Amino acid sequence: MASFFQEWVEYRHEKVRQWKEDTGGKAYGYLCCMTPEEILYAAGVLPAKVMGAGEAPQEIVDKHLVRYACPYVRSMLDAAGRGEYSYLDSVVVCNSCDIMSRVEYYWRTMKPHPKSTILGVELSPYVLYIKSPEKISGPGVHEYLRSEFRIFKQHLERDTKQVITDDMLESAISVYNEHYDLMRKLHDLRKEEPLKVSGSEAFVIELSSLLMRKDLHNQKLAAHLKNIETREPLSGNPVRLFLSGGGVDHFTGQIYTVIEEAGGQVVAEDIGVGSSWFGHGIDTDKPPMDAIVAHRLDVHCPHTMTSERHPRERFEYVKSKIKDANVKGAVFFVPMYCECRNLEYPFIKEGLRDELGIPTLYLDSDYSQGSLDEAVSKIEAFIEMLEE
Amino acid sequence: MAEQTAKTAPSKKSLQTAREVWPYVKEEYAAAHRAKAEGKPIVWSCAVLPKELYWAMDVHPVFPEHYAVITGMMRRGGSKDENVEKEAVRFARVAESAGFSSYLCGYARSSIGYTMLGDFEDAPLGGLPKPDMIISTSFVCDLRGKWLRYLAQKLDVPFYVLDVPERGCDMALIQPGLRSALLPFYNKIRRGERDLFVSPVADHELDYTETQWRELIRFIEEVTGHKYDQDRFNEVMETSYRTNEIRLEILELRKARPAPMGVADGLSTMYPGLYTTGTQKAYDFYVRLRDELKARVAKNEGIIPNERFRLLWMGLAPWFNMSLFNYFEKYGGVFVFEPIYNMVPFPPRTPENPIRELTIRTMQQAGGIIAPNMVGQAVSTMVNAAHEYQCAGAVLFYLITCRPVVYPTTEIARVLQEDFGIPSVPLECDLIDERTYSEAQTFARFDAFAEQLLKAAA
Amino acid sequence: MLIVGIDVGQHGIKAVGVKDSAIASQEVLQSGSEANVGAGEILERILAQSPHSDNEAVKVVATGLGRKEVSFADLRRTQEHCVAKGAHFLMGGACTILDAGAGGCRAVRIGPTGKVLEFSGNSKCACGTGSFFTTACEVLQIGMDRLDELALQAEGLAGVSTTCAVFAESAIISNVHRGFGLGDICAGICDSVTTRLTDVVHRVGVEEELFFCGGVALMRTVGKMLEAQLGVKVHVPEAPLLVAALGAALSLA
Amino acid sequence: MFYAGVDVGSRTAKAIILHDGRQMGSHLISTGADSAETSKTVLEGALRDAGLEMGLLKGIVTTGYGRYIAPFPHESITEIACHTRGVHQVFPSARTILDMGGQDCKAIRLNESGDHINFVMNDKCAAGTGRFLEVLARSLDVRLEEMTTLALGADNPIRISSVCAVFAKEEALSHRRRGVPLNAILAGVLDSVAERVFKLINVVGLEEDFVITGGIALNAGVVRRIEQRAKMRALIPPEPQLTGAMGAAWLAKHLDESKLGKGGYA
Ligand SMILES: Nc1ncnc2c1ncn2[C@@H]1O[C@H](COP(=O)(O)OP(=O)(O)O)[C@@H](O)[C@H]1O
Ligand SMILES: Nc1ncnc2c1ncn2[C@@H]1O[C@H](COP(=O)(O)OP(=O)(O)O)[C@@H](O)[C@H]1O
Ligand code: SF4
Ligand code: SF4
Ligand code: SF4
Repeated sequence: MASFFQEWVEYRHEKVRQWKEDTGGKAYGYLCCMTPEEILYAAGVLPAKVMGAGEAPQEIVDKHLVRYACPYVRSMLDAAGRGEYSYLDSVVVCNSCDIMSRVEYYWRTMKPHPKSTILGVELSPYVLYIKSPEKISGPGVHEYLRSEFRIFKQHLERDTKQVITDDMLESAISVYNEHYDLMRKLHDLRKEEPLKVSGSEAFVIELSSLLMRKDLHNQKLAAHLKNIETREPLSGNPVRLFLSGGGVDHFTGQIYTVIEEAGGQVVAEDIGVGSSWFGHGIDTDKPPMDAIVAHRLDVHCPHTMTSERHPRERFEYVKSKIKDANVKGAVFFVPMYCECRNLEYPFIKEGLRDELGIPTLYLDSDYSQGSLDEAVSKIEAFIEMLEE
Repeated sequence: MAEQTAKTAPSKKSLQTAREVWPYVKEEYAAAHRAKAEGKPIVWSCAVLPKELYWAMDVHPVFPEHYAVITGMMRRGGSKDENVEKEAVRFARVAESAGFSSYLCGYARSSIGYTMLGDFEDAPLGGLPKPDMIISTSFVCDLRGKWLRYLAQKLDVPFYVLDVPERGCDMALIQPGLRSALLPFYNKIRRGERDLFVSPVADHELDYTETQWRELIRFIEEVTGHKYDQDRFNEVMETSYRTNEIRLEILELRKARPAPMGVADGLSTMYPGLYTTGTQKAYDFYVRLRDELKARVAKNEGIIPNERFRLLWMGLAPWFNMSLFNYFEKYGGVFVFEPIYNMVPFPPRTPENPIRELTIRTMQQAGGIIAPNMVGQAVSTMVNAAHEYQCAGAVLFYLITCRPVVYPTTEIARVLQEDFGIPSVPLECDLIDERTYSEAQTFARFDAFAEQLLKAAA
Repeated sequence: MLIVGIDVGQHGIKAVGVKDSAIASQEVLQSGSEANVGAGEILERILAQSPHSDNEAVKVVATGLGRKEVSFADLRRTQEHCVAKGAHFLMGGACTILDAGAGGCRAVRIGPTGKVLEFSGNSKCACGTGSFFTTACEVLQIGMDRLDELALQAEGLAGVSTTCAVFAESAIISNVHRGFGLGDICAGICDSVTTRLTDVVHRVGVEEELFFCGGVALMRTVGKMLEAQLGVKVHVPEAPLLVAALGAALSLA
Repeated sequence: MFYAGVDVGSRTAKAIILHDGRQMGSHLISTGADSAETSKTVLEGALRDAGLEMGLLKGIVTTGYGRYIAPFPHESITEIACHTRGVHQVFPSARTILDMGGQDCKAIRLNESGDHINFVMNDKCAAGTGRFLEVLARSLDVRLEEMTTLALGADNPIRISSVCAVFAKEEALSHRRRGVPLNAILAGVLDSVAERVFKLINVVGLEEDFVITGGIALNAGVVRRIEQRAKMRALIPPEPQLTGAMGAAWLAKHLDESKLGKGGYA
């Protein structure tokens, strides 16, 4: 069963191409969890997460982007530039950080997809940029994001030549709520002791959900959850860890197995895109567009800020993920040049140490096998420290 | 290979008004300490956010960003001995030992380290008075919001961040065919005739930014108890508007050949305009500067006797070693213009709704034609500047610890070279932390670049 | 029971035998042979000199860069962990440990019970490690101890202009050529390494005392310079090379 | 008229004598501790090779690390300008140069008239420079010249993971101790240099024709691996270490002739 999810992650390009052939549908790439997947799903589109290209040698990105930029985004852009994502019908970019908001420019320059224009204006550009706000609370934010999503929906309607009605949105929302529900059950299972599902298995399940239609994933995950509940717990008693990191995809996701081989287990995480974000479903009492906007404004990623006068939201979010997961240590696996995650680390580190007595380990990742190899001995030392 | 330790020095100022900036700055810091002593509320804020509201609501603004520049030039206890570490490096080490990475912006590491050290006596210019609140913004870079949030958390003072939509890149500005067509477009930029956006700004973007400004006023009222008074605000906006008019005149005067005012003076004379916008003393300062420039242009007086090639400067400034701006003078080369910190026409005054006017100005700065970090806009700003100021080459500052302002640089180098035949050379180091600056590599590049330009000029 | 801690470092192999939580024997081996073979060799030497009866149980704990290659080890522990155990055994209270060897340097802060609280280190670049000294000694054709003596008596210091351990060779040559005294040149080399080490120590913080071990601790000048740069007392144990091996043995004692 | 170009590199010093655009004599020695002394010795060597006296030289241009302190009347010009001119002389179609010497590695883009328009230089870290190869060769006791041949036939080269030259040496030695065949290790070493150097080329962009100069051009193994990554053949000048000195000699000629005409450089 787990191999179903593993297969989708390993052969993601082929799987999405195959889905397009079988259904004749369109696949839109997306980069950030602020993307309103539900709207895409309602239009019959397959939202497929765009990721880095692992150790593939880079050929084009250096001509456009300086070396001291997020290595994860550089690898992804190089793959796009080489045409590895040309099967996507469109790409949705949000303002998830300084470099991500400029992927709109870099993708268009490195892999142009001219689309029909009227008076020089592209009807629905290949790269759709949503100017998502940096603040997620306070006056005006909800209305602003709703306008951005409304414009995004109009582009989608022009491209798929259909009107996306509230009913279509509501049925999409119910599929996604089932998905969030199942993912929450999976995460609750990881809080149990002794542990029945490893961090790496849960990560693959979650990552694969970003590549396939959610109804298919719901069906497979529901069955797999029963299988997990009835299986024997994992052997040994691993040290339970929390993982916070950026740019964690199929390649850097090896950090889960590196931790497991060193005698640890990731039981909770805060790793960017993934439904692990959504602690709760979408409110079905509100009108669908407002409900989706409200849901996205509850994402506490390292880039967003609130209008709290004494901001502690990121630390509170990390505490909520750690609650009753009985975590002994926190590993921060942060890509180089990721300002949002590095700048928040000292405050969270002090909070975890002073309020919860949880020590932290900070690892720089330059999205290469080298930085993963270097992490091994540091993680071993960290786990030995926690086992005392 | 045997590099000596980098010799760093301030730049040689050629204008009298430029030499008045350092006393102006010292007076500004003394005024901040006096305000604190008198119990006036102090706000720590950032350079890019317009300041008119602070003056109109009797709140004294102070800027960790600028203090970081001071620490980049001064050694501990004001010592002149070259082996004594610059304060910026000492503070940066403190921040780095707490887990802040060395790839972060020098401003942030220096001011975080300074704040973590707490009170100590020999801080340059008496240090910064403790803030009653900290106000940041989301435009230009992510770091600015998160760095000042950490300072607010550390000092436990109320914090507000003014969010402005992160506008995308105006692709229209860099379509190959369109570029040369755009040049005449620029010459028509006169107040009112043409707003400064190529792709139109949607109403919901303006409404959102205006709500943010109004929320900021409520925040200041809540923290200080002072009341927002539209008439006083209009007074300050009027002064800052007239000051900007003078600065636009200065930009025109600087186009003369030989260049009456170089980048060294340009970067030092930006302080009054950037940090004390809206005050009378800032207005008076620029009137003096404009008059001095007018006299120099009349006498055809340049920074160096014979100008062999004119250079454009792209990016922020290596504050720790401003003498780099005089480097090319021995080859007959002079830095004539720097787009950063320089003004464009303000939107027309609307005294009946000054907050909306401020909103449009903020949007222009954040995503309009002069936005330094929007790739399309940055490329077109440099192309336009290179033509307006007749530059034969450009020095591009690859500020290795500031990503947003540097992202467009690779594209700028390519467009200047391939489409306009203007060569450029990179300078790679930090703003204020000299540890990453390699004198040998910089001088080797500058020498080679001068040889190339002289050959072209010959 | 006899417990043997073996530290397979990049420069050499070190071992300590522990019996009833006291040091029974110790050995340093500069064998160029492969990790597993070298570890076997040093184990034999330790057994030969430690008082133990034939049927007495012998346990082996491996640490250091090559710990995973020691096939016969009963337990493998990381270097951070072992220097913490070793330092606590020798010092008793809470302190910060700086372990600088050939293959990298690391700082570890331990609490009063010896529990590891925080650690940091550099093993990506050879600057600030023993290898920097090895290169310098090859260039100046003098031994480590001679370099240390010269540096101790030097009044001034000739800065090494590069942070690269490999380019240090030509930087030192050019200092020689520019007429700096040999003492000043050696002091410059020690200063260049010490500055790197101070940054690593600052990462974990140090209060009153620094426990300095690893091969680089044999250089008294570095210890002196660390005291000046950190402003705390630096304690160098009498056998700094063996602290990790001792700690390894103690983790099973 | 006779002109001389002297290039005092970090590892080797080179000199060339030019007469009416033809190379009359040349000399190459390893750079001693005293670069002023070395520049004099190598120039005398080239003069002997050309059968000339110092007095006959109309102009001398020095370049490289030791360019300022040559003990004879000279003009000094940057390495970048000399290398570009030297390559342009031999291959006018060249648009991208990779010059890899002992202690630095330069990637230069030039235009059709032989002026450099962009360049990037790594001289901070020994990884990806000639010294990296020297350190590795010495530790595996292999001569530089035979590195390529000994690396042939390696079906699966060992990946040298550490970037640092010092740790890469230790890593190679531990592979050797574990009995890994020499050719697999050497192939891994050449791969790691080619990979790191190619990243530098990518920064300035690669445009045909592609020329490799400096000592590394003598290392066929590295050259071939760079060509594989560049998906482009590289042109190699007959004496790749001399292009700097060659460019300097041509610039000496140009300087002298332009002095007769308009004013020369400031
Ligand atoms: N007297 C000395 N004997 C041996 N090594 C010394 C001496 N003085 C300094 N050193 C340095 O110590 C290093 C070896 O220390 P060690 O702790 O054994 O390193 P590792 O544990 O990585 O093998 C060598 O690189 C050497 O430069
Ligand atoms: N015969 C050779 N075979 C392979 N590599 C060589 C050979 N000779 C020199 N090299 C390489 O070239 C480098 C020196 O190149 P060179 O251009 O002379 O240096 P520089 O110009 O910096 O003094 C050496 O470090 C070595 O790696
Ligand atoms: S890892 Fe950091 S820098 Fe990279 S895309 Fe994510 S948030 Fe942006
Ligand atoms: S220098 Fe760059 S990173 Fe630093 S505050 Fe300015 S824009 Fe932000
Ligand atoms: S700078 Fe020198 S010592 Fe540091 S990694 Fe590079 S080669 Fe190794």
